[in-house]
Amino acid sequence: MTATAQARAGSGVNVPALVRHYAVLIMLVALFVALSVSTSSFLTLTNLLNILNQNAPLAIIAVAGTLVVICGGFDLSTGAIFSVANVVAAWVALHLNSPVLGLIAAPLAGAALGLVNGAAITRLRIHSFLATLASSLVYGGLAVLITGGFLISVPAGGFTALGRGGIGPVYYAIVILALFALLSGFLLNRTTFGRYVLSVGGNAEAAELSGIRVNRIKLYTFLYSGLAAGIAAAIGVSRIGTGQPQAGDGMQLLAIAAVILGGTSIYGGVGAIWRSVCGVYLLALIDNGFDILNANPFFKDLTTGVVILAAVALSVASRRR
Amino acid sequence: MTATAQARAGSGVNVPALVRHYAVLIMLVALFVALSVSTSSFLTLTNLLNILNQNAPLAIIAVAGTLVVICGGFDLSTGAIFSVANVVAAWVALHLNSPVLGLIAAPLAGAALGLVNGAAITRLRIHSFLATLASSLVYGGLAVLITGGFLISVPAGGFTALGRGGIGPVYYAIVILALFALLSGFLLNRTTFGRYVLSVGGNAEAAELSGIRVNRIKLYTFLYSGLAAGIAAAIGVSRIGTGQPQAGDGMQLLAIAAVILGGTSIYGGVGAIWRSVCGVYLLALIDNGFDILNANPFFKDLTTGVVILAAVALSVASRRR
Amino acid sequence: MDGPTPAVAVTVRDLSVRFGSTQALDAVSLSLLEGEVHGLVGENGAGKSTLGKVVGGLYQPDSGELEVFGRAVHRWDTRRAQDAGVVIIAQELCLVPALTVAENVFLGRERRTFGVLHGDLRARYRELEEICGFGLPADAPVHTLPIADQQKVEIMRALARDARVIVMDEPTSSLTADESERLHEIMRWLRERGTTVVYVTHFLDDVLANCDRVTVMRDGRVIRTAPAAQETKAGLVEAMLGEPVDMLLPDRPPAPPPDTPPVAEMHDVRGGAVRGVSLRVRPGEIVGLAGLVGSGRTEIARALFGCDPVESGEVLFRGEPVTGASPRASIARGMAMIPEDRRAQGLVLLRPVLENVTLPHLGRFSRAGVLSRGGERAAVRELVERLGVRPAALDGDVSVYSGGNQQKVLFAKWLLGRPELLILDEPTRGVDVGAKSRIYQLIVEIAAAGTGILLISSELEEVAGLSHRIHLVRGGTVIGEVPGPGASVDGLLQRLFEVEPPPATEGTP
Amino acid sequence: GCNSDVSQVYSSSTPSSAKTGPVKIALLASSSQNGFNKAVYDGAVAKAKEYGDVEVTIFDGKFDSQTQFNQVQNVASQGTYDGILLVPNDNVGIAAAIPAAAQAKIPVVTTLFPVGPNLTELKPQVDGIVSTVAANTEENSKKLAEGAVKYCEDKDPCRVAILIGQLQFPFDNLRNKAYRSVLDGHPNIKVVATGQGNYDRDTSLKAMQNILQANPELDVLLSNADQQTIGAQVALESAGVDLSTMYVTGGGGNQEAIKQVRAGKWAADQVDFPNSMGKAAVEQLVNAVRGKPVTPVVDANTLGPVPVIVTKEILGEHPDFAGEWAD
Ligand SMILES: Nc1ncnc2c1ncn2[C@@H]1O[C@H](COP(=O)(O)OP(=O)(O)OP(=O)(O)O)[C@@H](O)[C@H]1O
Ligand SMILES: Nc1ncnc2c1ncn2[C@@H]1O[C@H](COP(=O)(O)OP(=O)(O)OP(=O)(O)O)[C@@H](O)[C@H]1O
Ligand SMILES: [Mg+2]
Ligand SMILES: [Mg+2]
Repeated sequence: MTATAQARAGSGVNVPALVRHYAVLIMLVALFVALSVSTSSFLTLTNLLNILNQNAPLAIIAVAGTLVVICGGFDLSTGAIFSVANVVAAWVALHLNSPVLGLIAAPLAGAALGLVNGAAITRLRIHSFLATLASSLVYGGLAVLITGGFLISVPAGGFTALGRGGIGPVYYAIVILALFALLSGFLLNRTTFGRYVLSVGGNAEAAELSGIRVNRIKLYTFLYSGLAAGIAAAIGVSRIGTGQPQAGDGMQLLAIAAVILGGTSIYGGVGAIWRSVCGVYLLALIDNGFDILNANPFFKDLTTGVVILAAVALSVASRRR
Repeated sequence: MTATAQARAGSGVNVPALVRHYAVLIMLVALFVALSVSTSSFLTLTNLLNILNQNAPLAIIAVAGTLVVICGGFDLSTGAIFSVANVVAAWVALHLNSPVLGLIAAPLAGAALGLVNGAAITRLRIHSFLATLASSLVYGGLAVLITGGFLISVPAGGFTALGRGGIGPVYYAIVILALFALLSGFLLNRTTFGRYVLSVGGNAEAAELSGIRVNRIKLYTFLYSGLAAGIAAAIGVSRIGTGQPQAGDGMQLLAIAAVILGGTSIYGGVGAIWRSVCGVYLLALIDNGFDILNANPFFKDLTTGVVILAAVALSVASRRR
Repeated sequence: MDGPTPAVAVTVRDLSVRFGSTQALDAVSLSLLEGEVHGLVGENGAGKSTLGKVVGGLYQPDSGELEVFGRAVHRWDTRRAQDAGVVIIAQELCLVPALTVAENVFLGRERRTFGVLHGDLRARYRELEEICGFGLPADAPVHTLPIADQQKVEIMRALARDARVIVMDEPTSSLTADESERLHEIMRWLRERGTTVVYVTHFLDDVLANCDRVTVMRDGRVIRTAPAAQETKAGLVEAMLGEPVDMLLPDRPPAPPPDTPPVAEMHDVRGGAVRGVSLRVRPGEIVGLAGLVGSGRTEIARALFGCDPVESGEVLFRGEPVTGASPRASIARGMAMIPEDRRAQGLVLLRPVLENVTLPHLGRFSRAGVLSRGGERAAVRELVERLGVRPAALDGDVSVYSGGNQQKVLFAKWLLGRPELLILDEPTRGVDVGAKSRIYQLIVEIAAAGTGILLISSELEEVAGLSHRIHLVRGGTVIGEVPGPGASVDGLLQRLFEVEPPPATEGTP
Repeated sequence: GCNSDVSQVYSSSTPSSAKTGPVKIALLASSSQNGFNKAVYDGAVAKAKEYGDVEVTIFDGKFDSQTQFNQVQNVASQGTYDGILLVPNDNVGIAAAIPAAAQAKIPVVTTLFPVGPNLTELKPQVDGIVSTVAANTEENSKKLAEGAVKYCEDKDPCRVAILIGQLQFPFDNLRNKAYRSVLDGHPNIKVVATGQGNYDRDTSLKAMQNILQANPELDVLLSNADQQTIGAQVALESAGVDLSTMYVTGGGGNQEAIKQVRAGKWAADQVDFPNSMGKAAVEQLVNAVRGKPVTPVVDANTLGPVPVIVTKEILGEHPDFAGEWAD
């Protein structure tokens, strides 16, 4: 799209703008209603809590990923960070014989790897797309080396409490996701950090000339993304009770897909946290729907693709005049 | 990097500029030399021809992908197009009982799917990253539907000639890659189409202002990319003799990694075909090296990541003053 | 004009364009004749660019008719416009950065056989260069050129199209006087060949001197179209703004006593395009940098502000040597800079007005990193009103603001900080006469309040009229100094064109 | 072996859960787009038809353990299904989801692999798994390697190339270790290369070409998957190697593999019986649902008409056996 077309679109608050803004939410609600009427198994507390719980780790990664994308970056290494953090957690829990230390180790490991990403990107001045592609290979290798290619099984006990337990019927994972999303939304919209993230993503040179430490802001977003992947890994490994070197495979792409599905521009500068979360759960509902409707799985990928296109087309159609 | 720094970097021909330009080639040569001295099995005609042959399909995709990226787009669906084209080829060859028709069907199918991508991107004005992510799901589903989830084995005979045969010791695949790369380089540098691709990627608005049909150019690049994936699929399916619905899985990321490794900017506007080919073969040498050195495969991903970082750091370090 | 009535090239009738709540064009009717230079003037946001873009095929009108060479057009886009011979030089520079000058100039007009390019690009470029005489290198990628040169590329690109109608939207905004004069010659040459030129500019003298007819716009409407010979500058201004405006430059604030310690000093600074610069600015003093385009004024400002590394020499701020210079450190010390390229370097176009204005000052509006949005809004609202930014919405989308209003937003951004040193690089580029006089007023007020100002402008009247002292810049060095009062544009130009440049060391402040 | 023919009564949930009437089974395939899983499904459906009132529904695990984990949870929470037939993507991760099924009183039968931390322990390791229809991977791999040892007896050196799926997968790691534990004891045997075939023909073709480069003289190819051997075969044959002069193996027993072994090109194949596994698993599952006795371990090696390692001679004795699946 040309800048002029974009510019033309940018003015005033009106119905099309609302549709554009809320396209992903509209699709989510539509799918929700469709599933609710088509099967009685869908609209049950357990099922809804399950959906929320199952996808909470991915959503946590997508939430932080939103900040990275808004800041003009791309983090393709979250899947690999998830893998490392989850084997580190299992390793620590097993060898130091402390479930709690293990679960704390995951976010720390994640943050450390995110920091390495950020440092590589800002110091070497590599574009993050390539840098995190490379680092994801390195981290993936690391995860395998830590485990020697095997799994690290942690004896049950405290270790699985985080992933399987909850407050009443609400899993901890859901609570953590909610807190993390709220915190991130707050960071983005109410703090100087968030403002800097938006401006660095919008125009790095103008931000630099306004006295913002562009590199530091970028670095923080990658650190944050790594931390999120680590938190997600803590939940994931605790749920499974086992550290697996492939645990995070493919997560990074799903997370980025959800972010972009949520309407965050891949060029940075604009975006919203809650829409990424909607993106994650839109994809999740499709999965869940196929399972509970017992639809032919051959059509699942096809349907997912079509739903994504529909969501985007909806948001784009409203942009025309 | 700021625009001024970029401007500064762009002037004059000097050693750093050369290093930056040729970083991927330098890494390729370095790895080549290292492998040549560390094992006598490396530097043989057969091995070199094998490496070239094995990765020719990927290189063909990367060559066309370079045009897409230069034009400011992203084609994440080439893997899925490869899958569709390769099952279509097998299906046609089997059911119409004509190996030749089958092999012709692959590029046609690829081009058709590429056209659909291009139309969706330009008509719906969706960013290609998301559009091709979605279409890759749709195409992947399509490939599975065509085969019903099975493989389509084509009785040997003419069908495998393309993939396994050659002119003297030189496989057809290598010849096709060479021709395709030359053609693409010619297109990029010597034709109005190439000039327009560069200008649309460099500044779509300026191109529009110059009377260039921006959408049409974008569409052509995706068509071209689809065609390339189809050609690659014809080679691939002919080599194996079997249509597999997962055949192309993951190829799109490797192809894009190679393109970016070759120094083509993900923001579009600049890039070179030959460097993407170097990118493909840099990755290929690592693979080959691990196999012939019988090195621990646990270290392969790690090494690949480090080599990518090194190549990029090399090119970036030379940018400093 | 005498002789037979010239044919009409383009007619617009009742043209309306609306962007959200802004009525950019409101039933505009106008006709452009073949072989005339048609001036289009109006305050910032009057709708001049919008009108140009509709004619050039960039925007689709909501209603109204467009007739080109007697044929009513319905589907209209840049491609069709160019095929019909209508070309526009957009106000905002719009070139392909990685392509060379020649490639940009002939983009979309390449000679080809079956799509294969001919090798005659350079020859064609030379032909065109003969007409224009800009002296640009054909093979330089345009992103390596300074803005002014990029603007020349834009002009050449329009000429390369053999257009019958050329809309030039503020083509001289970064050109120096002599280069503008070159362009005016080109316009006359075009007129002789029967080409229609629409000349959008804020330089009313140029309009009066070079146009056959002038159309004045205000608030999206045409106020009047009349032969230029019948117009006066004051009349134009009154028609544009709806009220008469005093166009005299304001009086300089009193110069600080000569023994006042300078707020900023440069001592033989070198680095990049800066080749040995010494200067000083005292509190309350306006110091002008006069130079031709490409002389290195911007580079001097950037070195002072810490954007570009200083290789040797010394920068002092309030008497203390500056080490570890960066824009951030400079801002913390009390400097501010309005850069020359407002879209690329000044504004974050994706973010609203409010966020742009407060960006460098968030520390003030936050506690422990948490923003106090009420305070932010109050402060910005006050400034937006004081500077007369239009639309006056705090959440306005700056990317669609007219050029002059974007410039005002940038002023607001730095005035919020009450800097001790303010560097202004082309502060009135693209700004209408009304806003210009308000900006002059502002500069004077700021200086009177004790801020030192380094003023860079290609409009030598500004430099001559506002500065206390003027440094002459050539080839990255200061070649001399003249006192502001009494300086004349002609005198400055003469010094700048002196054939034999004095040695760089002579440039003592 | 671990196989146990001792019948035990399914006891981890109370017999009151015994159900009469129609039974609905969810088959959680590791991927529905895969020949092996398809064969399990076909077997399951065939058995269900025998019962008449049993229905089997397939779910696509997309080769992703997280997906499968979610599916177990979803099935357990919906109450639509009476039993789960699992073709697991991983043995450990999925184990964490099984208790949800146990709580919902939905019995789970796993095929192909045990579920739980120990890949070689076929007895149910997790509450909720009522039966494991699988073979001992380690032992089968050793058997395959022992064939190679025999072939190598009078060769010194005997050069072995191993083509393994992906060493990062625990079960492939286990297989590789099993091969090595057998081979490494013989000084005449040299494992000259270990390549990763990723269960993919094209990858295996490349890996084999590269391996041949460094080791033009190979005596043995140990591969854990038929798809890999088929890819490697292309490489070997285009390098002019006559497969019948080597000891080439595969794993899985698909139709192509059986053909190649019969033709004397491959020396041996380790056979799986997915169709029979599907049948056996449905049988155990229906028993569990209906409160009948359940066999906790069904040794998959015993399900087919042929022994687990087949050679040309053995297949000669079973002229009708064509392999239970095609990919
Ligand atoms: N793409 C757009 N979207 C929304 N509003 C726009 C857009 N382009 C212009 N406008 C608005 O339309 C009005 C007219 O703008 P235009 O650019 O035509 O003014 P102008 O006369 O060229 O001003 P200047 O002298 O500052 O260049 C302004 O209020 C501007 O904010
Ligand atoms: N980074 C750089 N390295 C080397 N030379 C440069 C660099 N940037 C600009 N130049 C050159 O330095 C000279 C001064 O450019 P600059 O933009 O500072 O001029 P100016 O006097 O500010 O003119 P303008 O009217 O365009 O603002 C020009 O000839 C330009 O080509
Ligand atoms: Mg304008
Ligand atoms: Mg300048």
